[in-house]
Amino acid sequence: MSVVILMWCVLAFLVVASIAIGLAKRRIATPMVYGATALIASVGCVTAFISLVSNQSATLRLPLGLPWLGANFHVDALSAFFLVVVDLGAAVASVYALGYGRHEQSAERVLPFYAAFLAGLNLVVLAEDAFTFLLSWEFMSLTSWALVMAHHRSADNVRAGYVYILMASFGTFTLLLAYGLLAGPDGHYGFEAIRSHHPDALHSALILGLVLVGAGSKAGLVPLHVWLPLAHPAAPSHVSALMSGVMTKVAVYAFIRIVFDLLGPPVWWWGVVVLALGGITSVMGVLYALMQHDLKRLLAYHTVENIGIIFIGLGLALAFSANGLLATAALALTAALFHVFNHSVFKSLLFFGSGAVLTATGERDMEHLGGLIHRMPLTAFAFLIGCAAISALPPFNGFVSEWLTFQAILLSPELPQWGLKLSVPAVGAMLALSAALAAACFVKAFGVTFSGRARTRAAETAHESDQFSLTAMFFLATVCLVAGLLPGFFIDAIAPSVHLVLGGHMPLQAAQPWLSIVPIAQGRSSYNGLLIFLFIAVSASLGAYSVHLFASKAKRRAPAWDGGYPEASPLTQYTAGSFAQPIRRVFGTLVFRAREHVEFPLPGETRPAKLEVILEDVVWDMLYAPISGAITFLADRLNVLQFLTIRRYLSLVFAALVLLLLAIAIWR
Amino acid sequence: MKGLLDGTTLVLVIPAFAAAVLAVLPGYRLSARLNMVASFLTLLAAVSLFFVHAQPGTYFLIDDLNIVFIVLSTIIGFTTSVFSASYIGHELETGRLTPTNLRFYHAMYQVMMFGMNLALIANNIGLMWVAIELATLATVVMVGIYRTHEALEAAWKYFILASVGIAFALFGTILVYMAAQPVLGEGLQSMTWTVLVAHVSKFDPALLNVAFVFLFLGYGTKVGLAPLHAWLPDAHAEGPTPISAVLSGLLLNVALYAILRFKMLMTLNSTAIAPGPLMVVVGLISVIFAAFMLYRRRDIKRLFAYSSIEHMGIIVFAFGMGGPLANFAGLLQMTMHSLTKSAIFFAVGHIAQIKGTQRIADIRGLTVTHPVLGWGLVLGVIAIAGMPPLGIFMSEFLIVTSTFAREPLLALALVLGLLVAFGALMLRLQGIAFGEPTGSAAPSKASYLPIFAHLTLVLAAGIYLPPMLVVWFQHVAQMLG
Amino acid sequence: MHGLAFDISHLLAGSLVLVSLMMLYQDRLYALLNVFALHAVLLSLSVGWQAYIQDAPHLYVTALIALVFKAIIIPVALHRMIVTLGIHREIETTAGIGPIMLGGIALVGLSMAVMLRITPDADPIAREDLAFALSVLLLGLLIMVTRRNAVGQVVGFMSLENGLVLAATGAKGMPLVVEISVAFSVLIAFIVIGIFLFRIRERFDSVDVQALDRFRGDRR
Amino acid sequence: MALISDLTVQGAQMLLVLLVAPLITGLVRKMKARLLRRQGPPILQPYRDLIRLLRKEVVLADNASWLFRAAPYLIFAATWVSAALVPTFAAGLLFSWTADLIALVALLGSARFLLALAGMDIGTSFGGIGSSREVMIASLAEPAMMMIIFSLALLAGTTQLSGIAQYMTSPSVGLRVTLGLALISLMMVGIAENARIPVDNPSTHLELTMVHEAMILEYSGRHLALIELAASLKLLVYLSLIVCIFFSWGIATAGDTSIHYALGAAAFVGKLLVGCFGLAVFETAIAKMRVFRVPTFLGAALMLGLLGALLLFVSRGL
Repeated sequence: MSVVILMWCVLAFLVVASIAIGLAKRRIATPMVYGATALIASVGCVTAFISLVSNQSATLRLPLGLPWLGANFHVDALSAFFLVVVDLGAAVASVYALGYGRHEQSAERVLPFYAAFLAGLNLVVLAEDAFTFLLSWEFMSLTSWALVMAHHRSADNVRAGYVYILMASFGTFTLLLAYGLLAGPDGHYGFEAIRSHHPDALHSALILGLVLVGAGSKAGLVPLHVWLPLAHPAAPSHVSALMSGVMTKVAVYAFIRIVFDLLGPPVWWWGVVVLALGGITSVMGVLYALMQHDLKRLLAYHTVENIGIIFIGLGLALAFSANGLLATAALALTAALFHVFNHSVFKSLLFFGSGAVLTATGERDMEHLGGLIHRMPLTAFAFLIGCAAISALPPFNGFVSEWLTFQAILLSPELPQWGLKLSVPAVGAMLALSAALAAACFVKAFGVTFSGRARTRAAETAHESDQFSLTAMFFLATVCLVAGLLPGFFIDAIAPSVHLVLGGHMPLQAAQPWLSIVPIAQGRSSYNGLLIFLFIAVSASLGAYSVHLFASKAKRRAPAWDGGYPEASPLTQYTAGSFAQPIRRVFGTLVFRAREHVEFPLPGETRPAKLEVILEDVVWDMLYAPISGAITFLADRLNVLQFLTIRRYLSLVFAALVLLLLAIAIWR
Repeated sequence: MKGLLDGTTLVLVIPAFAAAVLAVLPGYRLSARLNMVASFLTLLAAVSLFFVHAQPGTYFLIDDLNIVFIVLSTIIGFTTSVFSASYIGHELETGRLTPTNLRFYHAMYQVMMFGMNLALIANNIGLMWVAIELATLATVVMVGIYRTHEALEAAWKYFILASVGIAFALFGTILVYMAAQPVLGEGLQSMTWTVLVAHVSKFDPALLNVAFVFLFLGYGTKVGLAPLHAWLPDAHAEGPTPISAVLSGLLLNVALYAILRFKMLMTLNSTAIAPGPLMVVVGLISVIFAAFMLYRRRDIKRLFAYSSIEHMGIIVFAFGMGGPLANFAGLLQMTMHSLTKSAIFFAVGHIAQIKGTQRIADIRGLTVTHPVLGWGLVLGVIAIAGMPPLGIFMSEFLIVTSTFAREPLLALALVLGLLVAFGALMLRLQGIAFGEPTGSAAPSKASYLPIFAHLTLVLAAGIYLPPMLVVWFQHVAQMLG
Repeated sequence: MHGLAFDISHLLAGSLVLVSLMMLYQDRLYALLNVFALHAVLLSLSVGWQAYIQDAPHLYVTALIALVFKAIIIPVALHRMIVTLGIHREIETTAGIGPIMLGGIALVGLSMAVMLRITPDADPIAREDLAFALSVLLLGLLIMVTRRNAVGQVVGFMSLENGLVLAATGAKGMPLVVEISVAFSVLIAFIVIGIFLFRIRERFDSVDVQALDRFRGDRR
Repeated sequence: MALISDLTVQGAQMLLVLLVAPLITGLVRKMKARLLRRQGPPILQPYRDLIRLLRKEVVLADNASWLFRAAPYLIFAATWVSAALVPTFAAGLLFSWTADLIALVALLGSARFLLALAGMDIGTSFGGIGSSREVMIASLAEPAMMMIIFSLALLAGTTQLSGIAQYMTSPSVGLRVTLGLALISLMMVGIAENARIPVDNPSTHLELTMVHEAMILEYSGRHLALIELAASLKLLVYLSLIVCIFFSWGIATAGDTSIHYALGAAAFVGKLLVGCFGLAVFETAIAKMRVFRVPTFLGAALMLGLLGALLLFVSRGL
């Protein structure tokens, strides 16, 4: 039943898309489309949620796609969970876009693809055979590419779109190969058929690698992340939110579906590989983010970081389940899935915030912003909550999932293999590092954008954004808080999908005293966001009350003291670059080959002193530059063949003939 | 008497008659219409072949394999004639063509159709050879019709290389005859297809091997496989766009059809060399070579010509791999490619006419100035690049997955080629369709019907293949073995 | 009788190969044309012989065509063309004559190696003929790719095609042989005319368009 | 009945930490002064400062936002709560399970986050310096802390502080290298987190070197009072962390008689005195290091933690 409703939703999305093409440039199109998508998405979200908690599974087979196979769609706990994530994000994004979309210059290039994109997102999660899956997967990439190209007049966006579509189809091809191995020579493309027979060790390893590359390139695992910081900022903000918050999660779904579900029993070293990738990704992502001063690009890099954290959880789950430690594996997987949900929530929130800033000031560059907390307090508040959540600060939701991950890491000594024993603590350190750096980065992001004084005219004249956007943002902020205060319920909701994948799940949380969460046992570790929050609230108000009781209430406004320097210009404020400087000093030389080039004018010279920082993107230089270089080289060399004389072409033919005849003469 | 009225003869008679009429008919509007009508009637006749199953005669043969080809080529022949009607008018206004040219052009168009249909339904390898050469020579003269320096060079190059190909193909045919003659005795029956197939197992394998080498090279020249491809890009780029469309959409297929026929022959003789590996290797070479060649193209029609080489490579690769899945995929790929590529050439033709240039660098921001054409082109290129939900995705999916399970390395090489080609196509597409628009923004009077008819078919096929078609293809795949 | 028939056809075919090899080392156009005429004559002889021993009268037509068209008309036409177009009299070859000759011999060896694979129970005449025909064909192609000169290349193509006709006539009772030879003669005529029309002086691949415009004055 | 007693104990703890915190600061200052042969301020000076600050009016910068004004209360609250959850004189407090060690650290993290934001809020260069350096130090301190937690959890099989404390009192623990390494590394982290010499100098106002002081440069009056209080609370938290983890003898457990509690409290204060003295001696003995030496300092802490965990594997023969 549920699958039928969801497929109707997909159909509805597609219909909306086609209508949007028809409406093209009309003003009415924007509210109509976004209203419709919001409605459809919420229906889908509710349906998915119901089938998640009721843990029912349903299959639907349509006579489409591969003739002898048909297009199979399936909803089980896992896909239901991801559908909740997808459709929640979609619904909120649509609501946000009701306001944000008004400022869209070329709506006709956004609306149809937006609806189609939503359809694609849903389809990937619903697909139950290799062909349908890949079709939806590529369809998703294609529509999002069109959305990235929506503002195609700027050369950067075109480049971003190009890199994106290349990486996307590269990923698709690797997944294609993986499915080729899974399906075998006579093409059992149905997931059921694939589950029924497991490939041998070598093939499984190969498939794991392929899936890591394929799904990883979509999710943004280092070093396949390069498209992400280019494409996400290029798209309109609500689309960026979907791409960052939701599409990457669909990639995570692909990974879980194939590696945990289709591929059969895991081997312990898979865990090592995934863990290492996750750890590196999280740290690299956040370091890249720290170096950015473009708000949306910073957020995109943080997506990379969080994907890393999710994959750490997945790697742990693999390692534990390979050793049959079901409870712990369930803990790790729950942590990962919960972080999937959390990240989709607060990343969407943050992108909405940046979108609001963008519409208010027309600026994405933090160096040109500042002091927005005065001009747009509500947005600032919501954004602040998002920052706190993504920085894994209690009592918000980001902390809970990372806390769970840590708990899983702390259980790693139970693992028999030395490789895991020794690598997991290091990964734990990486996780802690990336969490702390994330906090640092969001102090920077919020501090430079919203705090301080306005650096430009645009920032001074900013205005608070519209109701729709604010509604969306505050809804998500509330979710962040609620998921942080009552994580037990969310964990219980996730439990069915974890059980489906691993055959085990965490202890029921709702039953715990005081609604606290207990991964393994009360005596071992527990956390109660609700109480913490209450304590803080109580003691804060207590402090405030007593202070106002005993202390003087007098307060005077005066110019900032700033260590005695009078009225410095806003330009003396700390910028994003200068804020990141200490951390750049620590990690930069290692990761970015950072060089600082200072030139002081000699005494008597009037020119200003200059400090320039050169950062190199090592990943790009090491991996992508050589590839494109090789292609260019070959293309140039081969291009000679376009300009030969007929005689030379004839000699080619002649050579081919003689070669083949020789082959025959020799062949016995 | 009835013989004259059944589809088999009609698909030959109508074009021949039309050619004769068009050769003398003045006035391009009328002749363009007549051209359309004739092509349409041929299409009808071809479709009728589905329903009335003609028994194989001594000269003509209708089986499941060639019906697919005939219907496909007549469909594209018809849509192309529609397109050319709106295209030629513009050429006449700009004075690139004279009325005399046009009369010649239309006559030749029908001659070419006649040749192709004859080649497709011929039950006699000699007849098939004659027909294919006829079609080739017809296209040669049409390629040169603009009489510009480049056009003449292209036509000349095409002519010379084609002649060598013709010679090879003939030699191969003779060898097949000589292989058959000891078994079947002298005379026609040892060139009659159905008889050959029946007795091929008794033929001398060594002779068959040599024969296949020559046939493969001879007809492969027309398929445009690297390194025999040299004529193809220039012929596409310099000839009138309708001809580029039919070249990519039809002629390549017809030559491919010939190769397939002889492949069947080879596979039926167990002692002869299996033709598969040769086709696989040459196919791969063509794919990868064409993929790299795509990057340095400045002329938009040449670009898509190279993409045709690439796709022919894929198709030959698929048929070379063999097996029901790969053959099915190959057929599907061939059909989809013909439809898509001709649609692309239609779009490109209009674009080149509007912008007055074929230089890719001079065409920008098309989706802004000409949304319909621009998005049509985007859709077409996305389809040709193998993206869902369009048909080619399905065939490439089948080819790659089925190959990777059997021959991982080959599949990797193929995927490499596909990716490189994809990169080039998208790079150019983004340049053409997006960015700040340049060139004239004059609205085009073109009829978008052919373009979108093809694209709709491709889209539909990508999502839903009618069971009847599927059964058909599967049966043909079985035939190909 | 049979033995004699075999020997004669063998002799004629073999001498065709020999003449092809001779053509390889001609470095002057006129000489080349003369040798080619000889080639054509030999072809018509061997075709005639085949016609006789297969008593297939239609083959006499082919022989006649070969004699008249290839041995007389075409060489004469080419002579006049050389004069009118003022083509350099000597042919510059791509490689030295020596290597080309070696290549030619290697090709003959190759074609023998390929053809002798054929099971001997096949008709020996056919077998031998095929071997020779294949070598003639390959040699013709070699001439095409080693001559920088249009006329030289045409001659190469024609000798290639002679090989085809030889093979076709060698194939007992093959239908359409006459038609094919006619078709090919037409094809060659096209090429020759093409060279004349487009004023292709040196190589196949440079078309002289001004000349063309002069030729067809009706072009605006 | 039991609940009520538990509540009282918990409440007692909350009050205790609140009252003791400034005393710690005062003690350390005094000891340092004495070690330098100076008279030094009276031990109770911090209390006086707090009261004076509370009496003074608040001078707010013109563009101070609501965040700037709300931050002190939240920082204070967060620090206080975390202090209240550390077993000081009694393990197994009523609410000690609401947050394990990790959550505790994270809670302090939230406080730091707010403080850094407050530093950025006015938009002065000093605030920026302070915040950026603070987050840099913190981002290096946290992995080290994680490693310490890892080896502790590995030993005690729990991250609940009470559990760890009880495990440490139990005879099974014995003397382990790991514990020593963890102790040293925890001390280094504590020094860094509390802006003590050699990482930062709490008593300096030389702008270029200061970290913590730079952030709160714009605060005054009651806000400043709350932040100072929070700072001393944080110091107390780390001291009592060290105490309850590594020197947990004499600590009372849930359900003991009030005598035990009294003893535990006394022991706690005693340990604190020792701890302050140690800190004072260390601070006088060592010189402040440049900001960019700090990474190596904390890196050493991280390495020690990691080494501890690995040694534990070896010694456990796992």
